Amino acid sequence: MMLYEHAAKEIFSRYSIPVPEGSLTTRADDAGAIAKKLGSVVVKAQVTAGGRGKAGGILTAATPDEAVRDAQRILGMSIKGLPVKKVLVEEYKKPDKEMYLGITIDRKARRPIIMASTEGGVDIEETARSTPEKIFRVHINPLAGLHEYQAREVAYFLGRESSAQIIDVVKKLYRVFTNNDCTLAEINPLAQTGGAIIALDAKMIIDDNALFRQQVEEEEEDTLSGLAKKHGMSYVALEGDIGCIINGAGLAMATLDMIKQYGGEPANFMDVRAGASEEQVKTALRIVSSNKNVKTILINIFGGLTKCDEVARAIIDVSPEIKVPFVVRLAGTNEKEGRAMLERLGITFASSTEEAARKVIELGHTYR
Amino acid sequence: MMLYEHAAKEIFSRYSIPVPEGSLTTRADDAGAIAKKLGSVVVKAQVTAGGRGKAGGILTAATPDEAVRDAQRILGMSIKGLPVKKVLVEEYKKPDKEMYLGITIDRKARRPIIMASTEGGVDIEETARSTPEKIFRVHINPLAGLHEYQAREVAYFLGRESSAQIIDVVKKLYRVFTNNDCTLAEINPLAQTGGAIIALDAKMIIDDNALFRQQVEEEEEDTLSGLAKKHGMSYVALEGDIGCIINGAGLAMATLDMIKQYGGEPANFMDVRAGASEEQVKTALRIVSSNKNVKTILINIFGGLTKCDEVARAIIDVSPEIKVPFVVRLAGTNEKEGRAMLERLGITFASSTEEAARKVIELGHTYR
Amino acid sequence: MGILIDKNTRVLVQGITGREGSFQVKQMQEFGTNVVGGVTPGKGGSEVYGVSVFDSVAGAVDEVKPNASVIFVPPKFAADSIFESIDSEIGLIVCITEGVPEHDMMRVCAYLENSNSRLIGPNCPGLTTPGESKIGIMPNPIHREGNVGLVSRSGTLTYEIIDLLSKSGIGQSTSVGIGGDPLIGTSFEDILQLFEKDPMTHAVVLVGEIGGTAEQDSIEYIKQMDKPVIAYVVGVSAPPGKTMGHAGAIVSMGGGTALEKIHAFEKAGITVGRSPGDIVQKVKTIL
Amino acid sequence: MGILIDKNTRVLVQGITGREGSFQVKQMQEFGTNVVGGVTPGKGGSEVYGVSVFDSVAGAVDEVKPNASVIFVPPKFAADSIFESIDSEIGLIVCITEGVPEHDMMRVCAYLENSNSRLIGPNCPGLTTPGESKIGIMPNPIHREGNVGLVSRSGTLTYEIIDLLSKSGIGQSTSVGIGGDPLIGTSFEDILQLFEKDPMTHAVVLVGEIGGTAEQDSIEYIKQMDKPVIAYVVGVSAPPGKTMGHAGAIVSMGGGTALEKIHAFEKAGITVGRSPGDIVQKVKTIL
Repeated sequence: MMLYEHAAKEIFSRYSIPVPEGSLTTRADDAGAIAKKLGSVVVKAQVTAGGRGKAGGILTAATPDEAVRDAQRILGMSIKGLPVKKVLVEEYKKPDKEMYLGITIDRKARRPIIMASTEGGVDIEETARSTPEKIFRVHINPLAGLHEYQAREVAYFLGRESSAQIIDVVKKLYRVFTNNDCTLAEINPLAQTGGAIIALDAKMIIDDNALFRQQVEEEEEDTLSGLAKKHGMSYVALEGDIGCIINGAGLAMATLDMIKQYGGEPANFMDVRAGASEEQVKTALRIVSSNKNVKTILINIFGGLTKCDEVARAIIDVSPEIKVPFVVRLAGTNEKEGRAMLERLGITFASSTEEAARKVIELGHTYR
Repeated sequence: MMLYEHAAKEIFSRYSIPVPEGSLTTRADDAGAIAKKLGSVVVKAQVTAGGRGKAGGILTAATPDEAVRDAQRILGMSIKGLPVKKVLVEEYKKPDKEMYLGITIDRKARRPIIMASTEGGVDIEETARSTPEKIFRVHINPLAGLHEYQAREVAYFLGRESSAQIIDVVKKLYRVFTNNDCTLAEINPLAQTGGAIIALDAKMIIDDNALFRQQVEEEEEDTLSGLAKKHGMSYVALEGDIGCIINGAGLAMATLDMIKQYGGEPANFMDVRAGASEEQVKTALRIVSSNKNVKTILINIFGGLTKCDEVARAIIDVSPEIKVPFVVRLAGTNEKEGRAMLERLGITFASSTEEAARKVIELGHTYR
Repeated sequence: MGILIDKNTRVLVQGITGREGSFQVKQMQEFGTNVVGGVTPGKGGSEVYGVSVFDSVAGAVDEVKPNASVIFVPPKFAADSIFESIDSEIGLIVCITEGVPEHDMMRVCAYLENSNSRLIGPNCPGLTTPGESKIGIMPNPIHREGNVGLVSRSGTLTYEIIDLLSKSGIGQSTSVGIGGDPLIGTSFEDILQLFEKDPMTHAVVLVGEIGGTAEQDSIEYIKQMDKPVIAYVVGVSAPPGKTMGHAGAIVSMGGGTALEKIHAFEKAGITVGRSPGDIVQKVKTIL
Repeated sequence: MGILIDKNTRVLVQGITGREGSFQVKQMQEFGTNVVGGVTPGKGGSEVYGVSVFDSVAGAVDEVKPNASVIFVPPKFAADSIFESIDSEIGLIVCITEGVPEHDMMRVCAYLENSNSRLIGPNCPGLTTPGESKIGIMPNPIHREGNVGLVSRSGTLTYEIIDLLSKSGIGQSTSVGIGGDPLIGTSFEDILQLFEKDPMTHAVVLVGEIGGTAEQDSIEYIKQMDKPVIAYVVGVSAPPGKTMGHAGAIVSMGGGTALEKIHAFEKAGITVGRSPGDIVQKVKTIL
């Protein structure tokens, strides 16, 4: 889960990482009042998407009036499909030097990695591609934690002038990273302004699997994905017309790949997970069929923990609500019972994933 | 450095380890006022020595008057040579069950060890000798820290009834141990009283080498040992009449052993450390000679970092103050210069530790 | 034969009294697995399908001497259960649990480096050596004894491929699900090394997914292998930036697309199957 | 020959610009030690007695390729300096610093277990192979080439014994001070194993002290050795409960008296010397 900039900066403050003074607001008028207090300000759209600057979501204002105008312009705009509901109005700090400092998980090394660059304020992936020598990397042993000498190496790489302050920020950012179960804790740019070091931006992504032990407010997503997640399933919207319900991520991806291979277009990815219950399958059917583009539905279950008779019951229960035809593939636990139950409904059966993919496409042609 | 019980209990409280309510005082009258508030109380002598109970330093009082009388009795007594200046007056808790819980450093395994016993309130060393099966031991990996399952194992060993509370105490005590650089953090007894778990006593020893990063008040010892420590040296009082000044702990012990082998009795152990300066040697001479039992002095220096000429200068400087005769052994760095400087004083020289030990004993006989 | 487990493997079930744990004990017993004990703190002394339950792994080790353990505890307790088994020097630890925090797994992985244990998973279906033993949750009936080794990041997709192989008369030496998380205990390469040394295994099927570079990381080793490897990578149709069910299955800016992986395999001269059916055909050709 | 160090050992000095560090660089150079670089953060680019100073161990490793390091930094920075050398895979790390907190050392020791480094110390005088190299602070003139290995928990007492041996015409293969702290990186047994394998070493002198059981822990190994070992333990006159200078030198209720140790050696048939002079006599008899 990605935090909003303002939420990440609040956490930074709690760890005494210096950030600009500022306030959050949903109303453009407030931006003026805040600017009156702070002088020159930056008005920043609060959305969890990159590229806000390029999208016009970050504007500077020299006067309170300008701040109001900027806030008006930004509030209500959409950045990468996300509506901007809040702006952060912050004291403007002119950076003498912009650096990059980030901590993430190196999945291959299976440990945290600190990355630092003298080129801040730009996309780190871009720096990595074009001028890799400008990035300093250091791996951390997750049991031993960050060693003082490592913080020092990072700081010396960024420049000796402010090394004591940077060492301090590196150590604090590492604590932010570990204490908050971050998969990313990033300061870009980390600015030097008149001898002081300050985090002009803040990005934190918290491991969804660790939210149970983190005090962060999860915003409920008002989307089909959000609904699926709430029920312990995983839904990703796609462009096509074949609704898909599969248990298991790998099997789901394989099924979608095969639909494409045979010339079809999946309307979604839907993994009901290995242990899907009758209730979950019902919900999944409702979610998938609520997409108006869906013309046919493919249900592909390889029962292990999931029992095929429970899946059949779910289909029997929900099918009266659903206007599009089905192809069902049931294998594994209680396969026979499930098939027997569904045969009465006149549903098309398939005995393998490939057959199911072929049949659902044919079915689409038939009904067109 | 061993903390007083009340100081250790303050730290326990900060980590929310339950301790009895109580107050510290230097005046017997206060004990009455405290008892008025708390009801039945225990009055406990605050000294950093074991065996307070046996020495009469722990008394219970049912009424405020009794508390005053107890406090009067305890204040001013001496326990193992330590004067009692303060008493802790605590709410009396009747234990249904007394257990032992301690964390220390297993030097051989080079990691922390938790020890627990269902036999609390008694000497753990005694339990270890007589009924070792009553002690549960678990080693902690200092990098990974205490695992939840380990805290659970300790708690289950102590009894399942209060396991959730004990798990909690084990985890907190481990944090006390690590965060405070303890070489020992001990609760004896850890009591179960009416369903609650409470630390009736608290013992913490803090690593002297880590005091630079711990917020504990060091009491200055008003002894020759304390004075030596303040000057970066190590002094231990012994029973004999030969004052000893040696650089290096091993050489010092060897010297003392040899004095004994040849029939002498050392008055002290004094290690001026490998890099002793002129000033330190002067201080050492004054400390050693201030002991009235001292009849002769042996100075044994093997110079490495320590320079023999600096040692000689210190001796020349201080010798007019000292009324007893010397044997000096100087070897290593600037040995010749040092010897030459001292020859004028008519001091007895030795060329090895063994010769020095022999000569200082002879010297004692001569001057008797 | 096969790898990692056989008839003599003595399995301990951590989280044995839970709904999933107890169900799977029965399944494993029916398969022929030697389940020697289980652990649920506070439930020591009880029994699940005739299997003794202990309060701790150490307690179980004293009494029933397991040499493998399988973990069914909830995600927040999973790392601790792994640590407990590592400290008891259980040689093979299989963590079925999905949703273990990544920071927990980083600590576990670092701890494993200095241990005598191997961890399979987490978020995996476990492993099966047909005719010998099964640890985990793969459905019992799909397996068949034979010479093909299978290693996969998936669960149900693995079942489908095993099922197709078996129905086509192709048995398996061992099938291993290494798990769909970004941080796992045992890599493709680790398992491939074992298959390479296993006389029972004549060919290996490797099933990968989008996300990370686990598949590419195995290529250098595959090139040195004497035994043929057939690779399959799912997620060609996955859009970038979206997690496809498995926490590790995400195409990020840094790469990790199925096509990248497929091209990397093909460039290295490794056969790539296009579908479960295609894999079966290719395995038939090779054997 | 000798153990651990020789003419080819390339020594890095951590804390080289400090008073003690710089003094000892000169001493080591005069002994013949190949000091290839030093580290003091913030002083990179300067020189000490012709030796280049770097900001970090990694920086020094890139430029001057040390394979040993010696640490002279203050106690609060010692553990970090050790970690830095371990992470740079320096094979031999000698920590002279006295007063390192025990909790730091517990972490260091656990970290060492999964590393390619050996730590000697802390709170030790280092080690010397006469005619080859010296790392640490032992005085230069006392050593003499020869066949006796020496391992000791002490500093100046070690010098005295080396000096007596040399003056009696008995040279040393290598003399190692393992340190007087309760928690140290290398044990008596570790060093004895090296001496046992070293063709140059014909006999070993072991110098112990009160406190702990480090001496007793080496006995089982000594009994298996082909080479004769002469033990010496100081502190017979030490009262219980008092720390005798070295942090590790304390007779506690749990034991650790000199007599216990001496009796344990004698019971195992190991020769025990009663004084430095007696050791020299006993070595003479043996050689």
